[in-house]
Formats: sequence, C-alpha cells, structure tokens
Amino acid sequence: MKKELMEVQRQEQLAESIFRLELSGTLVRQMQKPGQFVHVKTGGAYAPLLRRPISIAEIDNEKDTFTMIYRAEGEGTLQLSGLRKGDQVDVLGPLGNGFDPDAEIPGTTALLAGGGIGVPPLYELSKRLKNHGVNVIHVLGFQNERNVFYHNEFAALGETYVATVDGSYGEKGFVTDVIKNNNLVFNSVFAVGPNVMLKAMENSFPDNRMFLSLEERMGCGIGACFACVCKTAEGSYKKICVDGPVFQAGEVLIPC
Amino acid sequence: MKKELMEVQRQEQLAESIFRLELSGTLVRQMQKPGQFVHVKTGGAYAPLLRRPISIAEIDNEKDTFTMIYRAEGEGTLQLSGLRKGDQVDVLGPLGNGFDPDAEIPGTTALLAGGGIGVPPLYELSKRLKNHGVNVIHVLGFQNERNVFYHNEFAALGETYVATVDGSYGEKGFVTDVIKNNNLVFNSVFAVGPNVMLKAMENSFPDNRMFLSLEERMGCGIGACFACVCKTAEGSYKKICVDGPVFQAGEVLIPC
Amino acid sequence: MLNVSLPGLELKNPIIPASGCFGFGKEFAQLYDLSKLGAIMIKATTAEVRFGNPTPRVAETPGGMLNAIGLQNPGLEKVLSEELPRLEQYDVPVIANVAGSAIEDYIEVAEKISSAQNVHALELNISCPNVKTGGIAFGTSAETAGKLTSAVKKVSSVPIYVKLSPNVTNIADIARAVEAAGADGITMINTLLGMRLDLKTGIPVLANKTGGLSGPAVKPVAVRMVYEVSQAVDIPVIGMGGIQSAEDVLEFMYAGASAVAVGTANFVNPYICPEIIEELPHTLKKYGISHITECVGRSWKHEQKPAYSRP
Amino acid sequence: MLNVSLPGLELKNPIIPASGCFGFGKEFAQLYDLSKLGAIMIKATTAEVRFGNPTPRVAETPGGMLNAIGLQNPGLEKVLSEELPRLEQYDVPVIANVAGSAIEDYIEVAEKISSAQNVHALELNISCPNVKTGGIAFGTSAETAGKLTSAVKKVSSVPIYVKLSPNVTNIADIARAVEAAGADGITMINTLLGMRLDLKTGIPVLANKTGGLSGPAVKPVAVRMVYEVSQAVDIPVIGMGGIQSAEDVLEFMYAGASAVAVGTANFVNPYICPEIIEELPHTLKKYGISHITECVGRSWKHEQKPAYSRP
Ligand SMILES: Cc1cc2nc3c(=O)[nH]c(=O)nc-3n(C[C@H](O)[C@H](O)[C@H](O)COP(=O)(O)OP(=O)(O)OC[C@H]3O[C@@H](n4cnc5c(N)ncnc54)[C@H](O)[C@@H]3O)c2cc1C
Ligand SMILES: Cc1cc2nc3c(=O)[nH]c(=O)nc-3n(C[C@H](O)[C@H](O)[C@H](O)COP(=O)(O)OP(=O)(O)OC[C@H]3O[C@@H](n4cnc5c(N)ncnc54)[C@H](O)[C@@H]3O)c2cc1C
Ligand SMILES: Cc1cc2nc3c(=O)[nH]c(=O)nc-3n(C[C@H](O)[C@H](O)[C@H](O)COP(=O)(O)O)c2cc1C
Ligand SMILES: Cc1cc2nc3c(=O)[nH]c(=O)nc-3n(C[C@H](O)[C@H](O)[C@H](O)COP(=O)(O)O)c2cc1C
Ligand code: FES
Ligand code: FES
Repeated sequence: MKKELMEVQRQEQLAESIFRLELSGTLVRQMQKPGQFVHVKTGGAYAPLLRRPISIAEIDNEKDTFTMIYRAEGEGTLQLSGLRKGDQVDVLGPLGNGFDPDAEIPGTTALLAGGGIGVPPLYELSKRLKNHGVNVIHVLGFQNERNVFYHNEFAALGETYVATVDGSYGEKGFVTDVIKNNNLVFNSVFAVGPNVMLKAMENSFPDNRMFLSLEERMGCGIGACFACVCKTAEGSYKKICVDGPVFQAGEVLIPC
Repeated sequence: MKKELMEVQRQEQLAESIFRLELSGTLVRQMQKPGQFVHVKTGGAYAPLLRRPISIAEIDNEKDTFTMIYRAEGEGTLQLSGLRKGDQVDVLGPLGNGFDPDAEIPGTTALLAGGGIGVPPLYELSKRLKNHGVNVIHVLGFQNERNVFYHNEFAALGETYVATVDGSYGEKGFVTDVIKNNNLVFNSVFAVGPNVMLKAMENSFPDNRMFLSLEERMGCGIGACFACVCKTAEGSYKKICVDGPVFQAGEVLIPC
Repeated sequence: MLNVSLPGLELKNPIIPASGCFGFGKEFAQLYDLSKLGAIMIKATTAEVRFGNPTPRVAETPGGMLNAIGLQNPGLEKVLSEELPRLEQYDVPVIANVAGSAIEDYIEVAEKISSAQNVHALELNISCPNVKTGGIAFGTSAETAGKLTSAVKKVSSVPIYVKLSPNVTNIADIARAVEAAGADGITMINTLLGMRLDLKTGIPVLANKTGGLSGPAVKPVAVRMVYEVSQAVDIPVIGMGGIQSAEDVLEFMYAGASAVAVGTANFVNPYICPEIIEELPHTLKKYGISHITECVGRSWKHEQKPAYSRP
Repeated sequence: MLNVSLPGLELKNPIIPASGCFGFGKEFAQLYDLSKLGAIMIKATTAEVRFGNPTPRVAETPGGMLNAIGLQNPGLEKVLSEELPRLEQYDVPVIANVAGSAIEDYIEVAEKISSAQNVHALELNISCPNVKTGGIAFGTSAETAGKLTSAVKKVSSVPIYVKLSPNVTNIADIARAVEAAGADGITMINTLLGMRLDLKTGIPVLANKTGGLSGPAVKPVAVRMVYEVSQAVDIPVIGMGGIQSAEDVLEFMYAGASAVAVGTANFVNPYICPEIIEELPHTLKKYGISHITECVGRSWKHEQKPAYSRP
C-alpha cells in the first residue's frame, strides 16, 4: 500500500456516464491481484472530503500504468471525469485481498458474472485466468444499451453474454436469468456487482466454487474505522476493505 | 448587474503571487466606471462557498473583455489562478458605485495612490482621467520588489513613483512618505488600499478633494446582507458594496 | 404540483428566502420578479433602529460561513412605512421576522407589524446568536420560549412561527413548549454558534468574536433536527440550513418540513430561489412524486407504514 | 519546540490521532512509525465485544462526514491481551477511550485498562451519539457527567480526560461539572448529531438513521467550544474537530487547547499525522512562535493583557 500522486495518461468515455481512466506511477508495481482496488481523492482539501474506492480494471506492469473504469454520477466521480492527460490524482492503494486466479485448476471453466460497474475488475481477472489456462465465460449485466461497455474486450477473451434489464441490448433480464437460459456449464464462479445480484448468484448456484466481491461505503479503506464490516455466518465479522472485498461464497452474510 | 459564465481569454503571472486575468462576456457592456468590482465564484458547489470581490482593472469595450489583477493567497484566489484560457468562471457584476473621472476638471492634477492589491482599479481610472484631460501622478506602494507590478503601465500614463516598505524597489517607505518627500502637488486624490493607508491619506491631506475606495469582508455583494457596513460621521451607515466602495473623504469613518 | 398551505400562508411553492439573507427584498427585486417566490422572510425587525455589530461581520469556513451581523435593521417604524409598502407591489406573502431584547420589545413589534397588510405570518426570532441580550437567550430554555410565544400570540393578528436555535441539547423539548404555548408553526434552524481565529494575530476573525454558522456545512444537523421536531409536534415546520438545490429541498421535506427557506445560498447565487423553483417540478418528476406535499415526512412516515420496503 | 506536558502525558508533540479514527494503530503502523505521534487515542473499548450498528455506517456531507459505527470493538479482554501489548513496541503513550452502557461498565473498563503498562490516561467517552444506551446520555447532563467522572476517577490508576459532546446548550457547564468531579483534563469535541436522507427512497442513508458529523464542516463549532471551555476550567483541553493541517492545529491552540486530536483527516490522508508533525515547526516559525505552548489560549489571553493590540 502506498499513496502517490499519479499522472493521467488517458481519459475516455466508454458509454453513458462510463469513463475509462489510465493512470501511471510506481504504485502500479505493488498491484498483485485482480479484484484489488484503489482509494482515490479528487477535488480540493475538503470537497468532496472522502476518497472513492474504485476497482483496478487492468494492470500494465511494463508501462507502470493501470486502468479504472467508473460511472461518473456523484460529486467525486464527476470530478474524476474532468481530469485530462497530464493532470495528477491522489491515489492510495492497492487495497484489499483480490481474486486468486492461480488457485484455479487449468482446463476448468470459470464463469465471470458482473453487474454494471461491477464489470471492470473482471477484465484483469479474465485475462489472468486465461493466461493460467482456465476457460472463461462472461455474463455481463447492465441497465440498458446506453450503459454497456467492454463487450468486445471481454468477447476477445472468451464466450460473452450481455444482459440488460430492459432488453435493449443482448438478452433481457438479470445475469442469473441469462446463465440459466443458456444452460451455461462451469466449475467456478467469480461475481462482482450489487449485493442483490451477489445474493442471487449464491442462491442460484449453491454448489459451485464461488468468489464474490462486495461493495460497502468506506471511511478509511485500510481497516481502521470499522465502516465497512459485514457479518460472518459464525457471528463474527469481516472488514470488506482489508479482509475483502473478495470473499468465498458463504464466508460472509451479504447484507441486502 | 448580471451573472454570467465568462470565458478566460488570458491568465498571466505579473509578480510573486500576483496574477492578471482577462475575461470575456457581455457583462462587460454594463461596466461603466473605474472602481467598480465584480464578485467571482470559483470552485465547486461549496468549496470555497462565498464569492470573492475583485476590482475591475481594465475594460475593453471593443472586445467585450475586462481585466482583473489579484493576489493568489487564499483558497478562492488560488483556484482563480489555476484557470486557463477557455475555462469558464462565474462572475456577478459590475457592482458598486466606482470613481467618476468625468467629474474632475480638465487641466487639474490628480494624485492616484494605491497600496498592494489596491493598485489595479487605479489603472482604468488613470486612463480615463488622462483621456478626460486630467494630469495624473501615481504613487504605488508594495511590500517589496517581488510584489511590484504595472510600474511601466502606469509610467506610460503619467509621472509614477513606487514605494516599497523595505526599500528593495523604488523609494523606501509608505505612499504618504513618498508623496511628502517628493513634494508632490495635486488638486485631487484617488486612493485605494488597506484601511490604514486610506486613513493616513485622509489625515495627511485633509484639505484635498479626495476619493477613497474601501475594502470589507462581504457576504452578498449586492446590499442585502449588511455584512459590509461602515459608519458615517453623522452616526448613520453606508454599505460598501452598493453605496461604495468609493466614498468621498470624510463621508464614512474608516475602520482601523 | 408545488403549492403548499400553511397557517396564514398560501404558498405558490415551498421556496422562501430566509430572514437576514434577503434584506427587505429590494436588491433582489432588481434581479427577478419577487412574485415568483413562495413567500419572503424579511430581515429581523426590532422596535428601534439597530446598527448591529462592528465589522468584520462575516467569515468563510469549510462549506459554510459565519456571520455576526447583530440584527442591523432600520427599526419598526421605517419597516412599516417604507419596506413593507414597497413589497406590496408583489404577489407574495411576507413573513416578518421579529426580534428584541425583552419580551416587551417582541410584543410591541409583533402587534404592530402583524397588522401590516402584506404580513401574513410572524417569525419569532428567539435564536439569534449574535446579540448580547434577547435573541438566543429566549430560545435555549423551553420555559422562556413558551412564555414569549404565548405573550406574542396574544397580540398578533396573524399566525406565528417560532424560529428555533440548534444550539440546544434537546430541540424537540423547545418545539413542544412553543407548540403548547400557541405557536402555529416552527421555522428551523437558525445558525450554529461558531468561531474562527486569525492565524497571524490569534484573535477572532469576527469583531463580535463568535458568529452563526450557516450554509451546506450545517445541512446534516438541520435535517436531523427537522426530522426530530416534525415528529414531536403537530404544527408545520419550515426547514432551512444549507439548502442550495432542489434536491436539498426534497431532503428537508422528506425529513418533515412543509416548506423551506434558503439563506446563505442567496449570496453564492442571487438567482438561487427562482432557479430552484424552476427546477423543482423536474426533480419531483425524476423521483416519481406528483405533488410536493407527498414528500413531507416521508423519512419517518415510512416507518409508520411498513408497506414500503427498503429497496 | 513541540513538546507538551499534560497530566499523565509527556507528549513529544501535540498531535494525537482521535479515537475511532485510528483503530488500535495496527493499520497505520504499516504506513509509518507510530513513535512519531504525541500519543494515540485508541478506539472506544467496552467491557464486552461489540459488533456495532448495521451498515451503511458512513455517509459523506458537504465538508464533512457522518458515522454511526456504534462503538464496534473487540472488548476489554482482547484489547488488554492483544491490542495494547502490540502498541508497547512504540515509544508513544496510549490514551484509552472508555465507553459503556451503565456506570458499572465504565468503572470496570477504567479500572482494568488504566493498569495496562502503556495506558497513560483514560478518555471517558460520554459523548458517543451512536449507541442506544450510555454514550451521549452521560454527556448531556452536567449532573450525570459529574457522577460518572467521580466514580471512574476513584478506580483509575491514571489521569482521566472526559470527552465532551457538542450537542448541548451549555458545554461550559458540563466542563465545570466534570472538573469539579475530579477530571484531569477535557477532550472535545465528539461529533455533532446529524442525518442524511436518500433522495430516491426518502429514508436515512445510515442504517442507524442518525450519525455523528465530523470533519472540516464542524471546525468553527469546535473552535468556539474550545474557546469557551478552556476559559471556564483550569484543567487542560485537548481539542479536535475538523483538523486537517498545521494551521488548524494553531487555531485550536489559540482557542485554548493544549494539544489536539486528528480524526476524520486520517481517512482522507492516512499520513496526515506525521505530515502535520513535520510541518508544525515551519508553521510556528512562519507566525513567529518559538514554542508551541505559547499558542495556548492566545485568543483570550489577548483580552486579559491589553498590551498586545489589534493590528
Ligand atoms: C471495493 C469497491 C470497488 C469499487 N469499484 C468500482 C469501479 O470499479 N467502478 C465504479 O464506477 N465504481 C466502483 N465502486 C463504487 C464507487 O466507489 C462509487 O460509485 C463511488 O464511490 C461513488 O462516488 P460518487 O462521488 O460518484 O458519489 P457520491 O454520491 O458523491 O458519494 C458519496 C459517498 O458515498 C460513497 N458511495 C457512493 N456509492 C457507493 C458505492 N456504490 N460503494 C461504495 N461507496 C459508495 C462514496 O464513496 C462517498 O463516500 C466500487 C466500490 C467499492 C467499495
Ligand atoms: C471592493 C473590493 C475590491 C477588491 N479588489 C481586489 C483586487 O482588485 N485584487 C485583489 O487581489 N484583491 C481585491 N480585493 C480583495 C479580495 O477580495 C481578497 O483578496 C479576496 O477575497 C481573498 O480571497 P482568498 O480566497 O484569497 O482568501 P480567503 O482567505 O480564502 O478568503 C476568505 C474569505 O475572506 C474574504 N476576504 C479575505 N480577504 C479579504 C479582503 N482583503 N477584502 C475583502 N474580503 C476578503 C474572502 O472574500 C472570503 O470570503 C478587493 C476587495 C474588495 C472588498
Ligand atoms: C448574514 C446572515 C444574516 C442572518 N440574519 C438573520 C435574521 O436577521 N433573523 C433570523 O431569524 N435569522 C437570520 N439568519 C439565519 C438564516 O435565516 C438561516 O436560519 C440560517 O442562515 C440557516 O440557513 P442557510 O444555511 O440557508 O443560510 C441570518 C443568516 C445569515 C447568513
Ligand atoms: C468513524 C469515526 C469513529 C469514531 N469513533 C469514536 C469512538 O470510538 N470514541 C470517541 O470518543 N470518538 C469517536 N469518534 C469521534 C472522533 O474521535 C472525533 O471526536 C470527531 O470525529 C471530531 O474530530 P474530526 O473532525 O477530526 O474527525 C469517531 C469519529 C469517526 C469519524
Ligand atoms: S473502510 Fe475503514 S475499516 Fe474498512
Ligand atoms: S456584502 Fe451584503 S450588504 Fe454588502
């Protein structure tokens, strides 16, 4: 973990309110696993006050750059979307545990399910799984066609299904519907998205090896403030920012 | 008075912490008098919260542009100094009464005394006085040589003396010292600067026709909040933002 | 979809410029038609002319500002003879903010000003933190607040709203006391007592030393207090404290306000009130609300009707 | 030029991470050497293990944040057996924040935790706004606050500092009561009670509904209260509320604080405490101060000695 003023290399809009930001700096050298995140400070001294947690979507260790993909909606992410090449941005990271693609057995098939802005971290994960010899199937859920991004990028790595809530792009429905309707077969599951989606995944595929990445409002992002806790089945608790954001299914109770 | 998103045409640094900003927009068409000011909002929705009063230093009615010269010191002016050509900035103005150069008799001599960031409004005033056939003498006071700006610009319009507190540029001392030491002779006085300087001018030249421009912390800038009042000799009060910032000497009691 | 009925007040919309942040409307009348407003809360009026505190009277703070104007105003007589008549040309009810050093002052001002033709309600200022006598002293004890309220209620020809101070341990107690004493409504919050010190000199930036904190910084405190008070009393609440947008208006109404006042934001953007009024119908539509009154108390009505469930 | 002596505490410098914003130091120890700090205020400890409130527990506000953690902590036993021993490797005094639901809880925790080797002072948390019982209930009445203080004073082996709530009408009264009851110092302010509502659903953003407001937004309120309390009592005050910079530290010390705590800013910049410590000597120099203790109470000492005149 490190705090660095990173430099904007590229900022581009991918879809309605969805931006892709490439940052460079030595902090990238510490990024080890897909599914880790960074904590980003935008604006001046106190507006907005808190950092914003954003997943690492792609790591380029040769160029010391990484990419994040985010939805510009609130104050912090809107400011982020105003950054231009050459600007500096205050990044704390990498944070959290992340996924472990090397723990999968080569030759098996992994299902990667993402909902909305849960999709980005799956990209680096998918690349690493593929490198490791694991077959990947992607099921990406969005609200509607205007929000869809990275369809081609994921399709280049493996079988890819897109679902939209209103059916305006790909198949109509939620990711769980698409998985069932297409009778997808897989050994392990990696899911990132809103808690309702994660819960649905847990309930729909109770027998699969499954890893889920959770979101929660954060204060510190480093384990000190107890803002981001969730309960475990045994009545204890985990901090999403340090013990997560990735948990094996059943390890924590998904709040929703 | 009007509120407009004006466009930055030019931003340049003149001296240590001193910047010159040229803005364009139709609001310029309402600018009538030197000594009026604008109320500028920088930053986002609430950081910094309040507008900043800045004097109009030069008006170009042909290009619909005006210039302000300011010291970047606090949060708002530092943000202002970060603006680049093409950026937009929220300006309310023109505000206040201003000086009336046409009320001077052609052929007479006006002394323009400015202290620090009180110097800028004297520039447009000097140009107009000169145009009107009034001789101008400038006495400009600064902390030290690093803060000096617009010496040449004023010198091009008339006799110009510069004083610095530490003597590192021009003559050593306050503007009142310089006026006395050089035995300057004049009919009317126009002074802008810190209250102590205005008071010293009032005391030093009690018999001259004299106009002073006052500064005070402002809320609204338009006369509604009573933040910027000063007392009059008769026990009543004036609002600096609308009844001023320019007052005839003796009209109000200078707080200091 | 924006009209609101309150004791003494038929508002076209729930947007009211807050007292002390709009003078007597004269300056803003040069910028837009005051008839657009729901109502106008005029600057605090005292029996006598007041100059207020020495300057500096304002200071900026993170996300907010401090003021210590000290109730400067031209005095009752001039307000009656000049300020109020000038406002008659607009189709907008006036809420007169009444202040004083002693109960008698409040009674005198309330009685006279409430009979002005365009004054539809009084706002009893028992919460000004910037005067040595009166003001907040009346607003920090439930008993004193109640006494003053009933004394003024007796002489007023129009409904009275009591303006509460947030600088108290239990604001709901004060609210209940003024309700019991006959208040027709509550306005809240006045400013939080705060201070800034000059780094070079070490002394307070404001000549009055302390001042009242307002603006976005105080919004969470104001929303919490409106939430508490609106559940504690049966009279309507006019909410304020940091409102800058149509969304902020919704937040206060969800908390339990029936209308809102906009203060500090008028300094940041003098067109803020008409802009919010124009924006409100779109904001309501965005959140699926067909009339603004549906918003009132939604945060706690929710708990009473478990039919709506948390999404 | 930065060392400060307080009851039970010899501080290298006046910078202390505030309770609840620094856990038990473990996470920050990965970022810098904790021995750099003046002291450490550890997370509130209760007799039993506490999970705290449901999530969401934090929400952002203009210039501030709301939290409703609800005193989550591993419980007295684990703090004694694991957290405090781990902190022994650093050359830094620990101030243990003590909380509970009833007087007996405070007594139990205070007695045991005060005998830990590296605990040099206790901070009595009578101001947590986020728990149903205890917490703020002890801090809003001078009488209750005094009773709790004297009960804890009897059992504590180290000096006790009482942490005051800003959610009161008269904070100086509470301060005087705890001083009379034997408190060795005061820490202030805890958070202001606030609330945010979700625009889509109308319900509170925090699962606990209300939360405690902290960060730069509250700084003017905190400074004002430190100014009042430091003049009302003769015991030292440790000030906090929105401190983000060396300049902010000066402002609190001018107001009357003898040392300060930094809370929310640790989330914005986890290196903030060592950065302020490094910056302080330059800041003091800039303002012509040769030792930090000269700053203490400069805002009001000024009045007592009219020799210094307002420039
Ligand atoms: C581990 C993790 C990884 C994430 N990865 C991504 C990503 O790759 N791309 C992306 O677009 N978003 C991601 N998010 C969500 C992202 O953090 C929020 O969208 C963002 O914080 C919203 O900030 P804002 O300024 O737009 O909203 P505002 O409404 O201004 O935010 C106000 C406050 O609420 C918090 N907040 C709001 N929404 C969320 C949320 N969904 N989760 C956590 N905190 C929230 C903000 O951090 C801030 O403190 C991730 C969240 C977490 C916890
Ligand atoms: C009528 C008038 C004309 C002015 N013209 C100029 C000019 O041409 N060039 C220039 O550099 N400055 C001018 N000033 C001063 C200028 O307004 C302040 O320097 C500026 O507001 C400081 O803002 P900041 O963000 O740097 O400081 P901050 O310290 O962040 O300001 C905090 C608050 O204090 C107010 N404030 C601070 N200093 C002053 C001051 N001296 N006068 C009034 N308010 C102050 C700010 O407006 C703001 O509300 C003028 C002031 C007035 C009243
Ligand atoms: C400069 C200023 C002057 C004020 N004067 C008064 C006043 O005369 N009477 C009153 O009841 N409230 C007064 N207030 C308080 C406001 O009406 C309002 O209650 C408070 O500012 C909170 O709202 P805001 O955050 O929208 O400003 C004043 C506030 C400010 C900023
Ligand atoms: C997330 C969070 C948790 C806190 N937990 C505690 C606590 O356990 N005990 C306590 O006395 N104060 C607690 N506080 C209050 C802080 O110690 C401090 O008094 C307050 O936040 C004001 O300082 P700040 O503005 O610098 O954060 C907490 C504050 C925050 C933001
Ligand atoms: S965000 Fe602070 S503990 Fe996780
Ligand atoms: S600044 Fe508001 S009256 Fe002058």
